Amino acid sequence: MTAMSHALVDAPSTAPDRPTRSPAARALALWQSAGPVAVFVVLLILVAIVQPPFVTGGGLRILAVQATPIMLVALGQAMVLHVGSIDLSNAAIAILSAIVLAKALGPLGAAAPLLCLVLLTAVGAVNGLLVAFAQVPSFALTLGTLGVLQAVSLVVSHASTVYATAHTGVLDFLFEIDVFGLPIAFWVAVLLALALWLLLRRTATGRAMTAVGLNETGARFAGLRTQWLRVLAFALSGAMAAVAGIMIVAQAQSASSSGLGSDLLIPAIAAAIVGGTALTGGVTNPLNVVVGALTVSLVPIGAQTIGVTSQAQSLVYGLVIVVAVALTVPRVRSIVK
Amino acid sequence: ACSVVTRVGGANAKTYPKKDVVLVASVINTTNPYMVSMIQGAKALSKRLGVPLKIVDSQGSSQTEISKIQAILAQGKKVALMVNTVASSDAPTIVNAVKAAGGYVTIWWNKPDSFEPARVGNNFAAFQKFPGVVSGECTGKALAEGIGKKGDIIALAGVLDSTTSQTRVAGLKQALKAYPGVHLLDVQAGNWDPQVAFGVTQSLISKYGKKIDGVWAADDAMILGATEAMKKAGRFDQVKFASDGLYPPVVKLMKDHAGNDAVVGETFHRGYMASAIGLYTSYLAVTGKINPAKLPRDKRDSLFKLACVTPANLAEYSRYDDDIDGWVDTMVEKGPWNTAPAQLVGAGPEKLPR
Amino acid sequence: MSAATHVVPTASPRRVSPRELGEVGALVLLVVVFTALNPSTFVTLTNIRTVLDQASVPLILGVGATLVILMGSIDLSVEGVMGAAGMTFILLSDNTRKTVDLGAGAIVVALAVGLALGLLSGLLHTRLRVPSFIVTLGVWFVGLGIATLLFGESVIPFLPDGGIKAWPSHHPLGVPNSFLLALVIVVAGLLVARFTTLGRMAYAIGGDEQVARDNGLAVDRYKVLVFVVAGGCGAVAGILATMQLGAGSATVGVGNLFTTIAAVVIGGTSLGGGRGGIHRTVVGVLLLVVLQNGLVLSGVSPNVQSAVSGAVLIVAVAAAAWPLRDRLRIVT
Amino acid sequence: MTTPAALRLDGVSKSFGSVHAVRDVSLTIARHEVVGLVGENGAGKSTLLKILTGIHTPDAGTIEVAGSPVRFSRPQDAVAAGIGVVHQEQSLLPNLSVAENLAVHDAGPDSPTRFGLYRWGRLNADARQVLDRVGSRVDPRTLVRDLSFVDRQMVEIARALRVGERAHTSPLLVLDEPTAVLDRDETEVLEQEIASLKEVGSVVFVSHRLDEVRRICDRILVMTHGELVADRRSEEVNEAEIFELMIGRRADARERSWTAPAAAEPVLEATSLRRSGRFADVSLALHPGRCLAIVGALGSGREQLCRALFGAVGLDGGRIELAGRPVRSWSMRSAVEQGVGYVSSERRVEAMVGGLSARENLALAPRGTRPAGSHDARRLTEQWFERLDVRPNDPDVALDRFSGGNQQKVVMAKWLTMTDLKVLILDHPLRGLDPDAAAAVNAEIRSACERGAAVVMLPDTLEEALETADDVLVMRDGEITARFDVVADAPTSLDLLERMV
Ligand SMILES: Nc1ncnc2c1ncn2[C@@H]1O[C@H](COP(=O)(O)OP(=O)(O)OP(=O)(O)O)[C@@H](O)[C@H]1O
Ligand SMILES: Nc1ncnc2c1ncn2[C@@H]1O[C@H](COP(=O)(O)OP(=O)(O)OP(=O)(O)O)[C@@H](O)[C@H]1O
Ligand SMILES: [Mg+2]
Ligand SMILES: [Mg+2]
Repeated sequence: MTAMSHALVDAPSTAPDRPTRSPAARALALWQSAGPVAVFVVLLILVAIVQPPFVTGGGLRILAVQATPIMLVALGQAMVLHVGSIDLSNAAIAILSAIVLAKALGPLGAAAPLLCLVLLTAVGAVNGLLVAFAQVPSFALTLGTLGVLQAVSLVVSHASTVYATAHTGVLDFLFEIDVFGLPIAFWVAVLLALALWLLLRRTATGRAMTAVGLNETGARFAGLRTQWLRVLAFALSGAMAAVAGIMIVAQAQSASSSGLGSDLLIPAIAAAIVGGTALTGGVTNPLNVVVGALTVSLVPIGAQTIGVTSQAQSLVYGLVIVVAVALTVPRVRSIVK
Repeated sequence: ACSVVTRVGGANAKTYPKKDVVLVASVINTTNPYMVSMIQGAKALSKRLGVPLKIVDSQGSSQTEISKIQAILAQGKKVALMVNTVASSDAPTIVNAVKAAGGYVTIWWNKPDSFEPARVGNNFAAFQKFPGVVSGECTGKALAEGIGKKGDIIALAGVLDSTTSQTRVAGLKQALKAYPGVHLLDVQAGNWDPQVAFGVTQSLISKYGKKIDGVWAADDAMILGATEAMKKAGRFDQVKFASDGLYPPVVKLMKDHAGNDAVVGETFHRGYMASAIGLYTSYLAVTGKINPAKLPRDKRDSLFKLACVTPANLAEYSRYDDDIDGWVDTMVEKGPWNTAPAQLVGAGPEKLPR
Repeated sequence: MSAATHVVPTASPRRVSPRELGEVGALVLLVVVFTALNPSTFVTLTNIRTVLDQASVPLILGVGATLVILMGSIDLSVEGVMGAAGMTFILLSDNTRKTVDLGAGAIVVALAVGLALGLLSGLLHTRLRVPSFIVTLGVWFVGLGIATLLFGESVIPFLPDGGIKAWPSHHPLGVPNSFLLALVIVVAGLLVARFTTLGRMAYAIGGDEQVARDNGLAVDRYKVLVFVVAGGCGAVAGILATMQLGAGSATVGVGNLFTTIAAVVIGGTSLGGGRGGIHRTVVGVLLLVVLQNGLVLSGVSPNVQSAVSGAVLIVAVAAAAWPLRDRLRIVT
Repeated sequence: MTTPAALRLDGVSKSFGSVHAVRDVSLTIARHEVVGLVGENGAGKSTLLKILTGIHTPDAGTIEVAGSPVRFSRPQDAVAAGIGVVHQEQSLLPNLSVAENLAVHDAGPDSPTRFGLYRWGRLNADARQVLDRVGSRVDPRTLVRDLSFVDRQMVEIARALRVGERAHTSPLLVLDEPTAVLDRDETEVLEQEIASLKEVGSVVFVSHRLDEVRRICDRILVMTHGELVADRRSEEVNEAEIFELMIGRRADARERSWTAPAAAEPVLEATSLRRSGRFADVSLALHPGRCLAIVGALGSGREQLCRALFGAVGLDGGRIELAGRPVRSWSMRSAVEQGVGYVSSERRVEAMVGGLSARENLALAPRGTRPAGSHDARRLTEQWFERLDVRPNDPDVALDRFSGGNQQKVVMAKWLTMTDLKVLILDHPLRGLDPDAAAAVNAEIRSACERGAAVVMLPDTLEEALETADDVLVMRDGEITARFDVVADAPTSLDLLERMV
């Protein structure tokens, strides 16, 4: 304000005005964004050394194929985690989406995927509405919707495998056509991740969601519609899961409540966290979630490839996940829950 | 429908010398006794043929199953594969992957009916299973007789959307038609899991109490849970049990005449027989010793003999388990399709009775 | 307590909150409904014993889980711990595989396995500063791995009839021993939570961990301890489940994770930490077990059972949350 | 004095990254001495005190307590050495009971928690004694999170005193802005406490209220930018001189330099507002360009009233009209959209999002309320940082890394940057601000008024009310007991006080 006080500020003796720009801090920030990638690359190199044919012989394509549904569900989960909630039902949404699609593809053809998308985005939104306005904790609520959705899947599929009878051509391109040696499905997921990244980093809505994740009370007192932002997050989770369902059908031409994609929940959450998403909310990098999904899918494949005995594989899986997260977990907060 | 086979033509596939071949057996998990038995069979065959073996543990997940199999395919070895699929719908994906890698696969237990080896081509060497309906009929009949042609029974199905479970339950209902005096009180899901079966049976006991005269289960893992529950309720002596698979512990129950001969009906078929037969079929195909394209239909989509076991004829069958290697040797000599007690008996797909 | 008579109005110690009553109400409602649906079967001695027997494992797990969640952490490893401890227990006691028989020693070793896994979780969590969610997820698989390796590739180990296998279901005191065991552990848990530094610290840490640290409390030590306790509960549950089943299975714990956490949450212990208690989890467990049991009794088709229990879960938590709705209330 | 000093610091420094929060501070505090520590926001006071209490370990320098050198690596070390503290930020465990919080540092045979076992009876009885001593009437069994801010502050003070007593050496009590949230009568209780504590030990006391500092302290230490720049005995200096030492210039003259516009069409009019248990039948009109101060003792309900005006808490009755039109479904969202802003006294929780940068916090309130276009937004932010003299002058630093006072400046700016700001509600806006910053914020309040906004404020002190406000409302037990026009009626602090109690 006055010349004098400025003189004091500008004088060499005063506190420099960029506290966060210390080298250490910069290194941390770098690792924040690069860590997940590094972990994945190291694991991949490890596998490549033991089994070179894996990388040369199209192992990466397999990896991409397996990672795609996990990635999509993980992206949805990451958005929900970003606003500080959790969605235990989105894997069930994915499988329901697959079943509905498998049934609808015959009669509706190309319109069927859209139907799924709309329908299951709505389901996600309902989760969000209940959390935001009935003020039911998301963990408990989505645990409940998980049960409901599982039953709906069983009923819709008559407790058996549903085969897409016609028009499967509509989806073939997803896994038949490769770009840079990886199927289109994978790139679709990556593009969606990019879109979410833009949402979070480049839009006011995204910043508002971050605010909700970091301190919802503060966000509310700033006049933000925090409830609707939460609904949005859940709707996105539903939408991503719906796309995952589409991918499942494209891959298997069929769907059943205990078939392909019936166990995405845990791997997807793991993928989100290995991708550096903070369970406490407010810290999410969708692009790293992509890498997280690749890492999570690589572990079992890699273990099989380098010949870990089947009995020991879940043990390996557990340890690798912990270590991977230990390396990538965001430590922006001093408190770790 | 055609959809399932969209991406697979009929082209004749190449074959390879023994040294390039690796056996791969894919099981749903490594803890269920049936799966343990499958692994034993695979190991026995690998030893007998002197061909390396890889075990794939699907950990109950289609995702894991498919990715691990693909990972092995990616290593470039020519595989002779036997897969006990986690879900029917996995079959096309796996077969297509194997075909793309130039390997040969035999699927056990689960596949879409419409997905026929003959239409896929040689790489899908065969689909094989023990008929579920027959199993249900055997055990259903035995149970009905066991409770004296009249009374009430409860049934424990497997995982709800498993075809195997559905066919066996269908067989049970079919058998019961001949016994108007026998009433099926309730069918609940036991998820192939003794723990779950145990809980469900407990609840059913408190629901129907002493009404229950017999318990039927889609496989022995669950009947074990059920027997425990009945022992707890102190009704083990009054209730009869029938189930599928004749697991060692059940053999023991029958030999000891536990309860008063509580277990009245079983079926005999073995994991080691299934895996050995399946693997060997793929092996013959990959080494060119058989040309699947030239095989009759029932050898591409096969139903194998499943024996109905009662306390009377138990001894005939339990002896096989004492010499697994021996049985595998015989099987290798006689070929996959006519080795007692698991001979080929017919062609799939299995039809459900209405 | 002279001054206790005049206190700041809003600042008087809260004894029961509407939330608590909410859950109890839901439980009562369920009991009434199921009794109406199955007058002859639901409220019978056998069924009550069945329910109590089925409740015992989740109750034991609930004690550990509640302490962990009060602390603001979470423990997903229960199924793994149960598997490892259960398998250790049966392989070290008289069983059909004829491995070594340590008698009571088996229980001790199995407990040790559980405590060790808890310790592992605690140390990884506090030392590597990895969220408990992911650490315990890892330890879950580690536990399963241990169980699977122990199981190996031979036949299922069985406990001989009678003896230790029959113990859980005997009911010399009217209720099954399994439930008595659970009861003892629950009471112990309640005492720990109320009268020991360990319990109070769990609350303190859950309330505001940073403040707890600034106050110089040995937060990490208590965290590790709580995870060890949870591991112990997992082990006891695993042993009990194995006794009930009479056979060894790596997946003996299957389904218990969600039951337990659901019970804790439905009970009204906040996953954010600091609020709730073991007494609430007891209500939550009973709510879920009664529901599960009632659905079978009421002949609800297996296909839709999960739907009904899911719906009831939603209604229960929604009903409990409804009176608490406030425009400033933060619910995640 | 022949006895060794209670505390001696020699060349103590502490930096966070490249921020030298405390640099080369050497000082001595004798026994039975009360020392005041003053300085601008961000001067490093809190950091210095956190070093004394073992929360931060110094990068360099030595600490001596009662003549023997100590190294505090954990807060317990400081406690063991007999240093009790009241932090600027609340440091109570929110979901433990008051009694437990008071006992949290207890150890040894006579502590109520032996072998990790609790003896609740002992615990509560002990707590009761300490609380009575500071004249707090809270029930020891209450959970701290259920206490009002003020009550919590009193508990903190009680705990610090307790630690002092427990230690067997002569205790040192460290108080970081303990009075910032206290009412005058509560401050008096504290002053007595300090006076009586002086008999046994020594006190370090941080406050921005210079009059208070001179009253309470024997000696005054002045910090600027992490360095100790002055050490005076209280009787040697007057407030103006301290101010000059802190800020490096003379204090502005205090008489009011503006004339508020006459009460025109009210921008917001509230009629017989009621919230059960908090306030009843409150009617007031807010006029563009005028600043209304609401004063009242603890429990007057004025905070709740303000929160209701902003839509943060619901109303049980009454009507709110904006520019003559009644509003329906009044929520924080609609309030902000209508140009109503609110700065809570619970700054870190309610008024800001710590994890976000200062810039992002400024832009947080919904769009359309400030110039669009990220470039304009950027320029605006820089501009306001200059205007309010925020330090560090870097809008891209996460807001929770700023010192308390600077956070408050940013939080204010969030609303002041709204182009169509109609009503600005400020709950204790100067809480924790140094005189210079306070002056800056007051200037901004005025300029907000000049831009035609109506301001409602809950002042820290009655003086503050009379200096900054045009109208004053007095509340007692949730009801309005008096209204004054500061210029016309020229009320004195005493007039207000009478209506308050
Ligand atoms: N944990 C921290 N990390 C980084 N910088 C910090 C931290 N704590 C304080 N600082 C910086 O150190 C400087 C001194 O902060 P401090 O809180 O001691 O000031 P203060 O004198 O207490 O100000 P106020 O009167 O507003 O409380 C400020 O520039 C602040 O931004
Ligand atoms: N959100 C709340 N929940 C519960 N009690 C509250 C809440 N806010 C205020 N109170 C209590 O209501 C009473 C009046 O509230 P309020 O804080 O407005 O008094 P006040 O006069 O504003 O105090 P101050 O002088 O600090 O501004 C006090 O006893 C306070 O503790
Ligand atoms: Mg300070
Ligand atoms: Mg107040």
